[in-house]
Amino acid sequence: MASTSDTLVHPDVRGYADVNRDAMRLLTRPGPGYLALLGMSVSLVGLAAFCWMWQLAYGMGMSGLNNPVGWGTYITTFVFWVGIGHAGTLISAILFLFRAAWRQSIYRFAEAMTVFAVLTAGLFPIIHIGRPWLFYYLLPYPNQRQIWPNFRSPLLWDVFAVTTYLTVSSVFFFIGLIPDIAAARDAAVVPWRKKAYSVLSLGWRGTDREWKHFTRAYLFLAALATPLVLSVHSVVSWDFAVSIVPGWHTTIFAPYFVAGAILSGVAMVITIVVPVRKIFHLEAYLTPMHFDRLAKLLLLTSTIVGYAYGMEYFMAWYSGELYERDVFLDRVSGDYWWAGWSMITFNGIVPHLLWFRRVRENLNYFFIISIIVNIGMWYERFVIIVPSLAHSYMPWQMVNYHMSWVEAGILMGSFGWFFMWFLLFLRFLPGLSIAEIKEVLPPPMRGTRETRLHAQQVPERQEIVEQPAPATAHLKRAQGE
Amino acid sequence: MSDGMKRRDFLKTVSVGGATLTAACKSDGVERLIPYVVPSEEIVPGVPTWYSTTCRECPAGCGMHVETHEGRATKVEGNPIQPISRGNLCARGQASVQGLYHPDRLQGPQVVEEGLEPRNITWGGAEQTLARRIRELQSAGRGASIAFLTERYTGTMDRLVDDWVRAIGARRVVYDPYQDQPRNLQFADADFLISFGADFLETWGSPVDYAWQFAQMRSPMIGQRGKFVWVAPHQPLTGLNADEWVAPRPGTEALVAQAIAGTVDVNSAAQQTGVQAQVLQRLATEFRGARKAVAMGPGQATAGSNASALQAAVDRLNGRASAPQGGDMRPLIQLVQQMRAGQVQMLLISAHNPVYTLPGGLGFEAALRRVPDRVSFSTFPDETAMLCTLRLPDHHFLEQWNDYVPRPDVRALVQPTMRPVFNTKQTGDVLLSVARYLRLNTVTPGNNGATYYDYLRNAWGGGTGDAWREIVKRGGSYPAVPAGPNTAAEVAGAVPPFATQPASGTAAGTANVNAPAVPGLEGTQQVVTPTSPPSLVTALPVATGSPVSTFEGGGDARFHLVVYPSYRFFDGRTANRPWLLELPDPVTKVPWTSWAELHPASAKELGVRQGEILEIRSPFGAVRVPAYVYPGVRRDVVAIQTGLGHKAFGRYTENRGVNPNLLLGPTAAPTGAFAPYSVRVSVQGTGEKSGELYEQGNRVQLDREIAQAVSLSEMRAFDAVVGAKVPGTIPGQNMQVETLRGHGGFQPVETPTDPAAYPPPGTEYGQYTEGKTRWAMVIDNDRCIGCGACVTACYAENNIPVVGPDQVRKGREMSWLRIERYFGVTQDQEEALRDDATSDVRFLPMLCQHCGNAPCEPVCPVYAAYHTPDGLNAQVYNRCVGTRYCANNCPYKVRYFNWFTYQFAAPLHWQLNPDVTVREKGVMEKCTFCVQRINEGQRNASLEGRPLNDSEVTPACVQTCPAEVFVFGNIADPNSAVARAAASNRSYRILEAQNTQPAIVYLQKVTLREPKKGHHADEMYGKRGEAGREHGGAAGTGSTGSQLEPHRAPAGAGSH
Amino acid sequence: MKRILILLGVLLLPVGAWGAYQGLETYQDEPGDKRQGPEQPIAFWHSVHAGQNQIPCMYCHYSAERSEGAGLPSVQVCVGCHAPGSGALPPEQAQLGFPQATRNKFWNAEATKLVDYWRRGEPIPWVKVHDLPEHVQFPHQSHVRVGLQCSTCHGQVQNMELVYQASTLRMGWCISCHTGEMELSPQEDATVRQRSSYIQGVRALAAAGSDVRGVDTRWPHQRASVDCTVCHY
Amino acid sequence: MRKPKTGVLGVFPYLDDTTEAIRRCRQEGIPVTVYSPTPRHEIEEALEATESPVRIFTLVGAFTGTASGAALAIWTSLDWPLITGGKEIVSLPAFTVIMFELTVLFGALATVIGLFINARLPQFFGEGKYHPSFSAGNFGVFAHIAPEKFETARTIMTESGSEEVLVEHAQ
Repeated sequence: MASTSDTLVHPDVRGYADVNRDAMRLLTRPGPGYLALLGMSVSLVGLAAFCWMWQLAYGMGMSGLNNPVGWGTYITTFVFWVGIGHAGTLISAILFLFRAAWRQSIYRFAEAMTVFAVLTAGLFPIIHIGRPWLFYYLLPYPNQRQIWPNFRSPLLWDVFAVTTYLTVSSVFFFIGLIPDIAAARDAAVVPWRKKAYSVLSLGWRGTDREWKHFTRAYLFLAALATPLVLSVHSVVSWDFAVSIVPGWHTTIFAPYFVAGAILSGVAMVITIVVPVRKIFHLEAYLTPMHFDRLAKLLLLTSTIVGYAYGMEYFMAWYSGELYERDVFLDRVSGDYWWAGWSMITFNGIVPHLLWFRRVRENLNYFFIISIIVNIGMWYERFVIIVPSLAHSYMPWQMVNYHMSWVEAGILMGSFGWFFMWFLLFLRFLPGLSIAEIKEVLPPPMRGTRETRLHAQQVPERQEIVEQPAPATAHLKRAQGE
Repeated sequence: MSDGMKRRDFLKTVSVGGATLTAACKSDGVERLIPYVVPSEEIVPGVPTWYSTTCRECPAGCGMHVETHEGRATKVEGNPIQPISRGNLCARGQASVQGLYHPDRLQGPQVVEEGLEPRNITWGGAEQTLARRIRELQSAGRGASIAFLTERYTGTMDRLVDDWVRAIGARRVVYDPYQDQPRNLQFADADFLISFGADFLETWGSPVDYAWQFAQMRSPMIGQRGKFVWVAPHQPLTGLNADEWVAPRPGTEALVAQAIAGTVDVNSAAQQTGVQAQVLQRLATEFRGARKAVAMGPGQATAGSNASALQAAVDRLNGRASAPQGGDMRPLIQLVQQMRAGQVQMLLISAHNPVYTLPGGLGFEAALRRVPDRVSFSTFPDETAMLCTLRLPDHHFLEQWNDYVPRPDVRALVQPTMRPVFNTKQTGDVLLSVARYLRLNTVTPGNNGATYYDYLRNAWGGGTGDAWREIVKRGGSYPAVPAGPNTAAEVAGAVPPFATQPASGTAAGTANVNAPAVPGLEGTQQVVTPTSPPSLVTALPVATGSPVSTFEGGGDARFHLVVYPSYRFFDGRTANRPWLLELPDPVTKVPWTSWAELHPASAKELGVRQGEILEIRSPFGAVRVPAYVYPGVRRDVVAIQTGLGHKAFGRYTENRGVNPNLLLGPTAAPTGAFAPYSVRVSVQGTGEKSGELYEQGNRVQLDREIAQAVSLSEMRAFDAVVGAKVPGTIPGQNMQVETLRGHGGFQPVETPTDPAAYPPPGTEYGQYTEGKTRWAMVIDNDRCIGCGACVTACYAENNIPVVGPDQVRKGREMSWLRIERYFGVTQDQEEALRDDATSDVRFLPMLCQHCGNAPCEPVCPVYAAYHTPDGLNAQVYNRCVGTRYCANNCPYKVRYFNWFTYQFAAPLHWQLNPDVTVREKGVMEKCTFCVQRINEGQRNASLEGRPLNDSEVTPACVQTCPAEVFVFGNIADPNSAVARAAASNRSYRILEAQNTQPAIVYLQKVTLREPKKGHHADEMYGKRGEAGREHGGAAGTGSTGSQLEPHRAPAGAGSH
Repeated sequence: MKRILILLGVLLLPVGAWGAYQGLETYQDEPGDKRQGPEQPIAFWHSVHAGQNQIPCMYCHYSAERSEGAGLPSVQVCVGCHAPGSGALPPEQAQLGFPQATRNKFWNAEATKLVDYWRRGEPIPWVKVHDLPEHVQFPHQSHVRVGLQCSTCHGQVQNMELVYQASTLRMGWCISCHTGEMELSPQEDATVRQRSSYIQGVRALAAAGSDVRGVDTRWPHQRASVDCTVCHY
Repeated sequence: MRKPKTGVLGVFPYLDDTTEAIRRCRQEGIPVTVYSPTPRHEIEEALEATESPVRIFTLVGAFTGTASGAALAIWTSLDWPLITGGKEIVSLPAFTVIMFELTVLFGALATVIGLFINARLPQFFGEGKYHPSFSAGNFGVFAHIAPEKFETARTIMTESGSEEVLVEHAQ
């Protein structure tokens, strides 16, 4: 028997039906802890809604923004959430294309996280604009004024990139869910759930024709989502990079932002998956190998991000550009030095603790590091946005920005909003990808039987094959028959 | 809806007389159209009507044109044919409409009975009450116990008050701070100007006129560069504009004047004043050697008990005796004594708020309380009016008929521009009706019910309708504005720059900056032309009184107190105008509050930092005021600006700042002039931080070469090299490109640096066509005195909201145009605290640059920011969704976001310009180059079927600037004023390396000594200096002249 | 068969979108108001004044050719006809001269209201029918001077009892006239083209040999500037 | 040729039994529908499946997206040409972002449409017999066959190792 650190699924999972059993367990009656968490999330959403109403009534002045610093917490949080939304598609699409089998048991969580993160991010452009009731001016729709939006504006690229990303990742998420919803439908006992799953599964039955087109479509979606995931944060980075603000106008921004996004996204996956694994007893599916792979991803992206930080400072010095140099000096020694150093420490230094096996394999440490990286990545966006604006070209207009209670409320509410959706997802949709985990399980074979197929040699997993699980019996139990 | 009701009442009132057409009244959900009952012949609805009048916000008496829309005065501008204003106005004048519509004005006559709330009464009742009380006193034989404390009326009102007072047997006492100062100095062509604390750019004399003359005197554009020396213990705005600051030991300023005049020994003067002997010697030499030298003083900052001696010395320097300055305080001091003794039964007050402005040591307030009948004629509920038992609010000057004689040759007329906003009554009319009640036949002969207007008309000699009409149209009678080049723009093409005028008439190598370029100034009547021949100097009387002041206060009172008038609030009378409160002080850049200026070394010694509250104690009182650490003040002096600290003056001044007059004593110079500079105070830090003091901006330029300067010698040498300018090239920029090439590296793409060349190659798409208009502006930093009149004019013209002190502290002020003030040029913030920091101060008007390649435009997702075919960077408010990306991407940070829907407290909203949209929350806004004026000009031109001439359009800032810093026009036309001005060798554009192609060309400030340079200066434009030095020597343009020698550090700053 | 239908559907989608666009535009161009204007303080019928009595528009709206506002008649102008000779009398003595009391009770009552306003010295608070938002500037004089007829924008006022808004007054409507897409009568079009300062400007530029590329490519029949700041500032 | 709606369904716990049944049915010329909880290439091999045409949809969708992105950005910019920042009215570098995004968006949506058309989804009244255990662990082979030939199929199923054989008589 192989060591546990390199198994994708714990050997205790003996067959296809076990996967169903474990996945369906997530959908059963919630405990008080879950309800408390959900209640807390919903309250935070309520708080944010109140803050936003307040801001709508009185104006953007309720934020801490001022004339040189036109963007602050809202855009920081927008970029933060868009960044979080990257790990999901990375894990589900890019690792799918790379045939990284370890993605199967984790990708559904990551993908759900992506969809909800982008859903959260998408709120912020609306919250941050001065006249949200005119948001539709940004959409290219025919109107009697004969005026169209300006396609030269990076903000319009953003509108397209974020909506495209939201649409494509939702579609990708949903398409991947169809077979699993069908499984949930087949296992459901509560009538309304059964009905709902029946509709959502679109009548999926797992026929050969369905699978044939499904696998192809999924592959193409993955192939489309891959450049998209790289592009969306590039486009977000161009919001900054194509401007002329010192500290923003940098060619390194696109790759730097993508790496940062993956870093923060992976950290968020860890932040979510560690407690989920614990609470729902998914140790069999989320094995140390998964965490080992995630740790490597974190290390890689942290190194890229750290390199980007260094490069920015090098270029600021090497270019001799006065404004650039001032901004970068200001980041570490000016009024926002605490944010600057938090960013460098949290993103560029702390993750390197993962080189140590002891840290990497201790989920508590890992969880803490992931939280630190999350905070650091929020600070990274803050440091890019706020000090650069507060310390731009005109020496006369250098005014500092301080977050207001309205912004703090909306920032907290964004976490509430995100976790609300995520918690609901955990209860109502299969969090484990049932069909795809089965792909990495050995198929049930009547081992002793002579077949005309080529020999199925699975020496290492012989024992599993030899003890087939009573699939139908289990299912009947589940259906309450 | 009290608001709606008031508005409708107003409409009713004005429309009966035929003065309004449309105004929105949404109270019943529909827009209403309110027509006239009887139409006025002069008014076409929708077309503004202009009235001539005279500004009465200060004694200067600037001519004014008032724009009215449907019977509402909305904007004031200078009267271009009046010689005092020359079409310009200061910030106070611009803000006068806010006084007119001030929501806290007294709205009608009130009587206050002991222990009761003020009661509103009718005018008839008020006048009868007053007449009855006077009669009672007269019949009791105590008519002499009635006193009338008035401002210094000069015209008809002066006569009326005198007649009236004489008729009732009362007496009149005149009190008018800062009134008695010379307003007829002529120094536009002087090459040496020395001021002994006379802040003539702010309040002293005639600031608008003097600012223009000052700019002319130092304008290299018209071929002269006079030197200005400031002698005073601190530097207010005027002092900051000086080429040299001499800060003698407090109280010894007169000795400096005498030393320059040669009436005292230089060495002994040096010893007493603390100014180095060679400095005094040099000043004397420069003064005497100048072709025309003018001295000014004393100002408030130097008005101690030696003021008479100082004035005598100044007169000696000018070779001409002048009227006593500072008024005569002795009758007033006597009156206060009598009031305190209960000998005054009735005091009528039409002077400007004496309770606030008089020194605390005089005890006027307590004395006033002892007078049983106190009558105020104040328009505002100020401290004096609040203490009075009968309040008879006068019309605002924009509502009244009056006249005023600011200087002998100008007799200015004040005419109403609209119906009174409130139930006020002209004081003249009140006096006349009281006279009628009292049957004073000397005042109202025949008792025929004549109004003050008739009285005034009589005083002007009646005249036929047409003659009177002409006088009203002109706004009085006065000589013509002297001919000659008025603005830099006009002369830019006419007068060749220095280089083409090689040493004209100055064979001896004297700098031709001395060449007179403003001929015809002598055309004015009664002009003071100080010619200072030595013989005349000796003929003048010698000084009266000691040349050295004495100071009250001893013990730990180590600091001399300077209480100086405010550019914005004058003596405090304009302090309740929101525009002026929001306008930061030109020197300290502090809005909305008071401060005490403290030298950095003193601050260090006291252990206080900027913003810490100081307790300042004098023998007469104490105030708590935040410290402002500023090297422009002597170490042993603390300076506080007057104007704020009102106990009553309406909502905007509530709890704002302190009243430094409370610290002063009732000291007067031997001539009776008030001597505020005669108190020593103790200063202590309290360790408390002020939440009020907020200094806008940065004191140093961080090496960024935003506000550039060039020394006169360097400029002249460079001019000699480059020669006559071809419009369309800016040498500094070409030099930069050359420098880059010389250093290898990237080959820069050559972009045309001249806005006239807009659009640059590669950007000419769409509707842009050759030959079309390209609006542009030239800003001459050298002329800019930093006052901020343009800022207030911009507020008035463009409906810019006042956001209040809390929002200003958050960096949310909306001033489309701001004046940046830099003490230093490098990254080192300490540079602004060094003693020489104020020796090279740069003022920079910063507004939307209307860039050709505007970075704000392409980032707007909805085309709210875009470029118009005539080169404006337009902002379409109704399209804006408020992403604020444009403001982020604006390198000049001149875009302002509406964080809230700002309110204009009724009736201030009647001032709103109907031609400009009022912006709501969530919308970005910025300078439009006054596009409404461009459109109006365009419309008028096209109605006449002709193309628009660029001289027809003048943005509000350009229009009002007293120093005529701005030139606006179509730069695509090479013959336009703006194109010619832009062709100067001093021209540069800010942040040009960003290739934004701004439409605003700045002209470098010209300094007499070598200007400060940032660390990047050599890269930016050092090549020019090199070229200048090399070629300057080779071309043999000769010595740069005595004025061009590097100057020593200001003697005073280092001498204590 | 099913696939063909679906394919057809996909192909028809843009066509449908275009149709929706057109529909939306038409819908939005429809003047929302009913064919009867709002209640006014006095039942003033333009059909009587401009229609039957043929009073020219600019007799009452006197500033249309020299001001941004068209101008409203003062009460004095109204009583000039309705209470002849009242100009010489104090307002309190004004007497209604017309319409006569005997002719129509309703009209008599309405006209009496007018005289009452005059006697009280009060303006008549008319309800605004053509109410542009505050962010739009519309100068009447420029439009009148180039020869546009009042009825082009305001409709056949001489047939209206209570005036209603005949045009949408929406931006697209304004723009379509400026770009020349809106039909004008041939005479009107001719005068506009002759007098428009925009067209004159382009002609002058072209005559001076300037490059006017791009000026007339988008809207070949453009009549006036479509620059945003012409109306919004 | 239309497959009969009636038929015999074999439920198989083992993959190799399933492929056996498929092969035998196909040898008999009986068209089959195979149910599986997860896609298995063994089944595809046994069915000798052809390439899915979804890729054509993706390709066409993606190119349509590119074209629409370009058309949208260019046409709207020209519809009312406004200069911003001295840039060209048709600023292609900026528009490539729009083109790219619409390429991906349309490509993805077209792929989904292709999937739905080809896999005949959504299908709420599925044809043929189904067993809920197919989504859990079991495989199923449904032989489309007329009722009179049920026995043949039943034999194949049983012999191949079917745990349970169900028949569909309807229609």
